Amino acid sequence: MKIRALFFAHLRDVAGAGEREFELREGATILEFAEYLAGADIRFHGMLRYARLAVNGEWSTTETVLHEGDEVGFLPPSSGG
Amino acid sequence: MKIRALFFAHLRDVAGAGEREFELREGATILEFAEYLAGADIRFHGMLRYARLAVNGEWSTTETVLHEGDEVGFLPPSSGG
Amino acid sequence: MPFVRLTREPLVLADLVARVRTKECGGYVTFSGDVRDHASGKRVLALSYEAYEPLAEKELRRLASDAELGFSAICAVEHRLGPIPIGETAVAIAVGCAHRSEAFEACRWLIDTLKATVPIWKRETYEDGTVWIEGDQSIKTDDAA
Amino acid sequence: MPFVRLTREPLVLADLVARVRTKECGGYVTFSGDVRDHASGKRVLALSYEAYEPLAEKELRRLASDAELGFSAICAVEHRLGPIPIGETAVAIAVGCAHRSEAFEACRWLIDTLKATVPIWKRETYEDGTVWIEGDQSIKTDDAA
Repeated sequence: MKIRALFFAHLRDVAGAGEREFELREGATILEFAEYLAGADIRFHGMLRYARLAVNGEWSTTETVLHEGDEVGFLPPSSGG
Repeated sequence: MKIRALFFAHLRDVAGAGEREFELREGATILEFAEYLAGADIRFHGMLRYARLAVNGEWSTTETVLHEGDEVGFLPPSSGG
Repeated sequence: MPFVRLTREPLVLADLVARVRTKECGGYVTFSGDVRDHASGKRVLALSYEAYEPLAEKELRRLASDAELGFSAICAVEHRLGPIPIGETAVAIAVGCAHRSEAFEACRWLIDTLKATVPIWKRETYEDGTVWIEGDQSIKTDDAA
Repeated sequence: MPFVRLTREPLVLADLVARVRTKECGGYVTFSGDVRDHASGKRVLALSYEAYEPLAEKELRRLASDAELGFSAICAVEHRLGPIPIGETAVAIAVGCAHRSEAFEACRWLIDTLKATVPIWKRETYEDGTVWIEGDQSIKTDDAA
């Protein structure tokens, strides 16, 4: 299935783009997705402890099961205001 | 000596005017002035415990000695803001 | 040097904020106190403030200077006097600080202390009469002025 | 219902106050956070914010609704995104309450919680480079955009 990932702030530098598409196995969780990313680039290692997660514009957790076309956001600690 | 007294808020009703002139003996204190006022109108009784005092636009106390032309303000508890 | 003013004109919050705006400040906090259409459960028909003006202005300046020193703030304070239409602003305070914590604290301290100490008094007219507010008390008056 | 907005246009505090002004409110507190010309001892040449916009707006609305309920307040919050010139406002909050105490508390709670939770990030450019601010950390970036 196709998943769209959004990377913000310095994670965008790590990902090389603010938005990237990935091909994951059906029923993958965010945890598995993050492990896949960490395997692809060491700088993604530990991202699940660092970033907050969102799926389709709503807060999410590492256990969330992903579906075709889901938008997954990796959100570093905030610095607005 | 002549003293100008300023009365604010409900004390103005009691005094009958916001500003009145009084003739006091040379060297009178605010305490004596207030006793004189309380003798003239029972509603002035207790005013020194109720009102704050000012002489010539600066905070003052009951012991302040008055001088010719002084302006004495009797200031009820505030309600600005 | 803080900006303080007693005025009979309407207060403009944005003008007050402009007076404290500097490059050193990152956080601005304002307070405005508006004239409400009810008080102590009664409908307020009219409201006005009087002050012992020379001392009130001096006292405001003292408070604002203390706040500037104590909270590393830049402060501006205005109080309107005379009759004020319902819904308009009676008092406005603007505070600028390097950090927001001090700005909140300075603004809060200023309005609390202003209310307690500055010689200004409010007169409220209800359907059944007019009172002077003095501290926590309401005292009836026949002075409709 | 609170007013919340993410915008690329300059923020106007007076417009935000107008949105919370009602006859029921006696006290209004505002906070504005301005872009400063220095940060962590360095001169800031440029600054911009980005957000995960759909979630940031949802989260702002949630916070403002919580504040309205929790503090019996009326709230309006705006955050500017994109590049912001030094000295202009990045975030503005206006709160109206029956009493000033709740207005101060609601406004303080809103800015503190906004900073901690709303997915918005600041990028600062100094003379020696550009960083993303993430929580307490500064992380170098080559992305000059």
